[in-house]
Amino acid sequence: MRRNNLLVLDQVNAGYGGLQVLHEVSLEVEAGEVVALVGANGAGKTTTLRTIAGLLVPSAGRIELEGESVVGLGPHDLVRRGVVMVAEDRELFGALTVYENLVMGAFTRSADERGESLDQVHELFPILEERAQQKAETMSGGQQQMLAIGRALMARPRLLLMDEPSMGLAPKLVADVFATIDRIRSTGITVLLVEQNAKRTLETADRGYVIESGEIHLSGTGDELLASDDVRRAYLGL
Amino acid sequence: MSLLEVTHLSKSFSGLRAVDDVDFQVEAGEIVGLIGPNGAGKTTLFNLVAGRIPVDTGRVVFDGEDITGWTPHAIARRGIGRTFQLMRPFASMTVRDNVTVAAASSSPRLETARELADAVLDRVALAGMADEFAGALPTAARKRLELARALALDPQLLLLDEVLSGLTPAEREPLLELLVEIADEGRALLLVEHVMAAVMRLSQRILVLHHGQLLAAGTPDEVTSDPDVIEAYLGEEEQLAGS
Amino acid sequence: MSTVLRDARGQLLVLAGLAALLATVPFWLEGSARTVMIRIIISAGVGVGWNVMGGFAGQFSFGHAAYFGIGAYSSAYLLVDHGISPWIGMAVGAVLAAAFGALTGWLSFRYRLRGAYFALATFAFAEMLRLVVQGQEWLNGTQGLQVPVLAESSWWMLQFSTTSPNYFLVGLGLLVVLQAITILLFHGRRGMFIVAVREDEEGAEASGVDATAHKVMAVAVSGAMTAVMGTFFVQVFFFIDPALAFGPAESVAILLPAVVGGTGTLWGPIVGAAILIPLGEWTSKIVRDPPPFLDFVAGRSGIDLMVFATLLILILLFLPKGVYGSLAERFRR
Amino acid sequence: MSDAGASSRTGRLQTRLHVPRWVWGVVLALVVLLWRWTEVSDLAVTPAGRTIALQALTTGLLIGGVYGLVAMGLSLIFGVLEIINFAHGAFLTLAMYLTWVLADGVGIDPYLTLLITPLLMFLVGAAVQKVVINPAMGQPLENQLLLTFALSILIENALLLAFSANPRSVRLDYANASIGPVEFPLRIGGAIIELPRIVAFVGGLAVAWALFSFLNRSRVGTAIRAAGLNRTGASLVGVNVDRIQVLTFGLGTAVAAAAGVLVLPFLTLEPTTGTQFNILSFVIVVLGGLGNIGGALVGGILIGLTQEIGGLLFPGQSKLLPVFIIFIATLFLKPEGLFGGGAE
Amino acid sequence: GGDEADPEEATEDGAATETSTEAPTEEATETAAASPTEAGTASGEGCAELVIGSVHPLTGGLALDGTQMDAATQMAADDLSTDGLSITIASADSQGEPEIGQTEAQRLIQEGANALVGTYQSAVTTNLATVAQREQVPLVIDVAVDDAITSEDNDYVFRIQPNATAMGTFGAQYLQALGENAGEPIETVVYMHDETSFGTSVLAAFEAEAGNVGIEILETIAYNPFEVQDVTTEMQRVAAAAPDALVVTGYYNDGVLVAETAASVQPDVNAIVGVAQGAYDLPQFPQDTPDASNGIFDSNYHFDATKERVQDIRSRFEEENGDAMRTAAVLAYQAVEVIATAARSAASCDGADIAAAIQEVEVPEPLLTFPGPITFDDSGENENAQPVLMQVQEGEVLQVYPEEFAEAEPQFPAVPWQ
Ligand SMILES: Nc1ncnc2c1ncn2[C@@H]1O[C@H](COP(=O)(O)OP(=O)(O)OP(=O)(O)O)[C@@H](O)[C@H]1O
Ligand SMILES: Nc1ncnc2c1ncn2[C@@H]1O[C@H](COP(=O)(O)OP(=O)(O)OP(=O)(O)O)[C@@H](O)[C@H]1O
Ligand SMILES: [Mg+2]
Ligand SMILES: [Mg+2]
Repeated sequence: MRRNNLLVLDQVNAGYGGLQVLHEVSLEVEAGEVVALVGANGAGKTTTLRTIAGLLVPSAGRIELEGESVVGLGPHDLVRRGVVMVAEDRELFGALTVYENLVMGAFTRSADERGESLDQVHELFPILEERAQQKAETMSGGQQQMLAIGRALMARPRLLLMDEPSMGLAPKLVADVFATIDRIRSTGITVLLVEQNAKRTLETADRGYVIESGEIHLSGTGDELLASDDVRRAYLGL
Repeated sequence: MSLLEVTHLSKSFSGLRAVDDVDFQVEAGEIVGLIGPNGAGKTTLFNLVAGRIPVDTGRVVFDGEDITGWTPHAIARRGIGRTFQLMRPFASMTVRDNVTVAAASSSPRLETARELADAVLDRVALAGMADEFAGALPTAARKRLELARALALDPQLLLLDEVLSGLTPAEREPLLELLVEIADEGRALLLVEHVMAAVMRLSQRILVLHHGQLLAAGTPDEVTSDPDVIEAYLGEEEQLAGS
Repeated sequence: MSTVLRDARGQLLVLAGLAALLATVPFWLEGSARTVMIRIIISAGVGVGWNVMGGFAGQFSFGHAAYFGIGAYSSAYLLVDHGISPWIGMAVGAVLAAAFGALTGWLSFRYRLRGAYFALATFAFAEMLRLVVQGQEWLNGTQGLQVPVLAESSWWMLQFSTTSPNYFLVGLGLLVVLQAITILLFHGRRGMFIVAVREDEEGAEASGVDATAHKVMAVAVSGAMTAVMGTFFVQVFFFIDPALAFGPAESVAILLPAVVGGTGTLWGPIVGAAILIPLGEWTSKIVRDPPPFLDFVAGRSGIDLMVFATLLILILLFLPKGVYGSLAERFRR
Repeated sequence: MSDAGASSRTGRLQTRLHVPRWVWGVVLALVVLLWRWTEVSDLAVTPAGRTIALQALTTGLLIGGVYGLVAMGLSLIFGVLEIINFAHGAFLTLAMYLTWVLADGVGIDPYLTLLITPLLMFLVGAAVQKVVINPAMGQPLENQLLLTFALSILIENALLLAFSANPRSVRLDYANASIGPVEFPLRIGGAIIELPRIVAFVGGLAVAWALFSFLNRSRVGTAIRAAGLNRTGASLVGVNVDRIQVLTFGLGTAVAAAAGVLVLPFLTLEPTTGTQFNILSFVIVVLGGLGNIGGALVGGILIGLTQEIGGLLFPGQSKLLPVFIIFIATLFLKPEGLFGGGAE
Repeated sequence: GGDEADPEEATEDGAATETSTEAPTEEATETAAASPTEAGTASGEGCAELVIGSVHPLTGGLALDGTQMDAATQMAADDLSTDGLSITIASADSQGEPEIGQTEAQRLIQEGANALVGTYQSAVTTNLATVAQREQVPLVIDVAVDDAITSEDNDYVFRIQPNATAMGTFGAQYLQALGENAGEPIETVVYMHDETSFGTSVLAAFEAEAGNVGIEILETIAYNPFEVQDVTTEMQRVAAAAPDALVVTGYYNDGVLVAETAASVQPDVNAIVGVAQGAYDLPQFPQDTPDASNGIFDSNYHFDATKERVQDIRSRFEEENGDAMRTAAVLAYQAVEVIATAARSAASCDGADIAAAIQEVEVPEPLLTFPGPITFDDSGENENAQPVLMQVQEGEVLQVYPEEFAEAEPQFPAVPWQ
């Protein structure tokens, strides 16, 4: 195990009620990396992220953040430790304004930090400043996605978990999202990215894991995976 | 006369024109693809045809009968089956019963309906899971259950909303064959799909929706080479990947 | 929640066997214990009625007293004021309750009332009926109606001597009929549609099922079934008034057996009633006559209800799917 | 997004007091009805009739403020925990007994117990949530309803055991005193306003205001609002939702307790006293929109007015009848309540 | 709460009394089937062990009176167990629910009760009346006002207290007499009452009699006694109608509310008069509302405060139970006495025999303010049942009319705010 691993999952089992979804999932994320997790619908990508974020409690296995076990911590604890998730269905506060959503995002931060982050987020997504007083639920899908990412950034994450940030977006917006991920990486934030758009994702990521029926099937650098026959056949439809 | 004739169909949601003056036809036995960017109005169009939401203006004529304003269940029984983008199984019922419901809605005898349901399950390769609870099915099986339920209505027209998405190419293949087979029986298919490879292979015609309006219509090749479509939907890369 | 049921014949056989067994009860059980049995039957009956709507159809009713009251008042009024047999009153009550259920149900569904809103709407309807009935002179207002005692036993007037086993048998017969209706309904096409609508309304519509019609039907059937027990209640207890018939306490009493037994399960309400009523009896007995180590509770009014409430809380917390529902689930695994 | 309805559960908690303009229309309609009464009733042409009308308005307003306060607690709990708390009234009674003990036994001025009783009841509510309600979160509505119903039986009978059914009351020595030039009970145009009722109303508004400020300005309030809008969303920004739920139940109970303290000086107390607020609170909470705190307050006042004015117009009928008529009309015309934000 | 006297002590030989001690399980029924015979076969050979079932609301909103009444039956049983007659009370909680009341009554009978006493509420009592008739066991009603409970067809139900009709009728008469004796006739009233069967039936009787005695009811105002929180508007209507008197029927809490509101609004009336009002005759009332109670009248059934025996019973009761004995409890005591007297004269513990004996019984020196002995007419009503007019005078409830029961002169006109 390498020293500077930010996150380590070791033989993690997890699921819903009686249904076990993850089977002995192991993966590592180094600080500063963008790591991709790809796989088919229902493979367990979201489940993996939810488990890391503390929304699900693993039934077996270890999850360590900087060498410290975080199993059993709630999502709020993990947010305080810098693990923040952009959820698949965004989980925005629909009835609140864009501004209020962003402020909520900095719930665990001081007022000073909040102002700073707000400026950064506005710089990243100018539309969020323009539409500060619009209700979140009336924003278009793409705008909502930006808001979700912006809200997560407000918590000043060290590790950002992103679940299908390009989902529901037109091809052009998809390009924007991937550009954003690049920029986030450049600010020093580590990203664990889940995407169905395997090609794009693997191109963007430093490393990747392929998950199938709740088991890690393959891993390697983005390019290695892109070159793998298995991946090409199963996930890229080539 | 076409099986389905949609004329001047429009629908707005508090000012947003989700479907805007759309005209098209579907012939019996035809497979028609419906593509377009997210939010283009594809699902809304399905919902209008299936009677799930009331139309603002325009008409839907099916098999010579004006079905505009009909309730969804009446339309279903009249011969239009549909699947949902977000699947809606009867979670605490068994797979067989899920399908039996649809079969029984137009057959007064439950036994006949059960037999029909079993036959359909056989076709979609779910027979082995017939006694499991629908809520416990994996995604791929759920997609097939959606299809089975629609098929059990013995429909003349099937509205399929992304039945292939989320399936691996290996899983897709048998389903594609099944769809072709279904069309060969004389049923028409109207399918919304983002998996361009599949759409291209299956469809005889493709309709492209953009901002609620019909942007283009034609054979797969015509459509995919249309610069407007590339601009609005496919993007340069997708076009390559698709072909 | 149950799945759609299989094997109607098997369930009917179970019911028949159970009925045959219970039919012997009055021959070895007498007096107040028999009254307790009758209360179990009434509680089970209303629970079975509630379950059709609240369990199988998934429409949570918090105002089932409305139907109970309609059944009770219809027969009581016809009997007291016009001397009409309670059997006819029972039929009239069932029809009126079904009509009331269909009307209010249709309105509620039309306006898309769901969940807590639907529950509170049903509650409001029951309260409305209570307030309206208590303002009616011809229904004797708040004073209620009292069934005259006949000198002779009479099947036609549904009145027997206290020692007669007939009350119990009639109640049992009614319960068996209600349960048989439930079994047949939910083994059939209609019942399957009702459950499908509960599971996913839009999915059901797309499968050709008229969701609103089936919801309304479930409410009407449920209302009629509950009304039948309302009539029986009046015949056994000889008295009804607006609070008793339509009050919130009755609404709670009706949903108790189903929830404790297991909503949406065939036998849940009956099991629930068979637990709750004796439980209530047992707790009051404990206080009346405590075992030596509990001497201090003797005669302390209220303790029995506290014990009852505590047990109820424990059941709800540890068997959230109801006693029967949880057991059935364990067996299925 | 037409398919999105089922996926993410968006909560209902609304913590702004935003009175839709047409509510004033309802108020106006009530006033017009009242005026109409003064025209049709033979009494009403006399000055005495005007006094009665004025009295009905004042009384409705004053008592409505208290209803609103009780309902706010219920609505808050619903907004965050999504349970219909049948035991709300029982908690209210418990609070009243606490105050009675403090006032009658210890000799503290009843209004001073506003500093004690709600605090204690907050702890009680929080404990109850943790032990009894929390394990049932996510269970179906009927289970939770019965659970809280059982709780109310438990509380009522515990009170019976502890205090017997003997009616208790707490009365202010200074209820009829004069404060400066103002003499109580107050007389305005013939209408009588007793001191404790004014205090209850003003106190109710003050508590409501405090609650609003707390929810909208404080950090914990922010967390409560977040949890009430989207539980998962809240946990993802770092809110400890479990703790917030405990806190909210305690807070809702404390609000009921404050109402209990405020009404004690003019009601007679028995173990079942609080239950009478239950049904009205349900009505009000629906009227104001489940989870809409401001709606509950305004709904309470509207119901108070409806009761009084309805009582004038239909003297033979129960005062609850017009209330239920309004209730059902609202359910059908606006299923999300009078204040239910518009879009579905 | 009122803790009953220890039941164990009351029994000389515990066998027939608390049957359940020997049958703690659900098998109670079988043992019970045997026990009544042991107790009841005494027919014709005198009655040695009389078991009286006491059914009252021991929980819920009416528990205060219920528990007092239950304790009073126990006390009566202890007092009256003499000369070879041992009386045992088997008590049950009706929870205020008719069907529970009925089940409990049946259980008591089955476990050997030879007679029933109860139940405070008309709805529950109506139910018990049917049980009594069908099981052929006498029911002596201590408190329950509804006329319809007794009837000529039912030979097993007897009532000691004045029924609703008597309450309303006497109420009107007393009112008239009150005004006339003071030379300031009461010609108009406004009637405020609870909307339950209690209030409506008393009002009906009052209305019927009012015409006969020249009283006009200007307005009637109904309210829900369990939900009412404010009657200021109603009181303004009283003020606007300006009647000679305000008449009130209802329960405790609402009665207090009416009195306090009257004191605030101060309508121009000469008196506030309760008719069967549940608060105004209680000593607690002036204590709870010192500023709003003085001068208020109540025409109600009442223990006869002028009798020594009553004083003795009440003081012993208070000693044992802590609370002042209310009239309802005195009535429960009286009901046990009626049954005991009848059982002695029937020389039988058989229910039917006792019922027949009650029909003929004459209980002299009633504990209440009745003008003669307790005797029952064909429908089972006490022929001498009569309320008495009381008034709060200087913080005390005193009997003021008719003269033979008067502890003090009525003060009229009188309202609390003067
Ligand atoms: N709340 C839940 N309860 C029960 N099963 C669930 C739940 N959520 C997901 N599942 C099941 O767990 C499995 C993995 O789901 P998961 O959401 O992790 O997949 P995914 O890889 O994120 O797929 P997608 O691409 O659809 O988002 C699926 O079979 C799914 O049906
Ligand atoms: N019920 C509704 N209320 C308001 N707006 C709606 C509603 N349903 C759909 N819309 C809007 O109508 C537009 C068309 O939506 P629709 O679901 O038809 O898109 P789609 O083409 O199916 O997209 P996707 O590929 O993402 O499924 C979107 O902008 C959507 O937000
Ligand atoms: Mg996912
Ligand atoms: Mg769509």
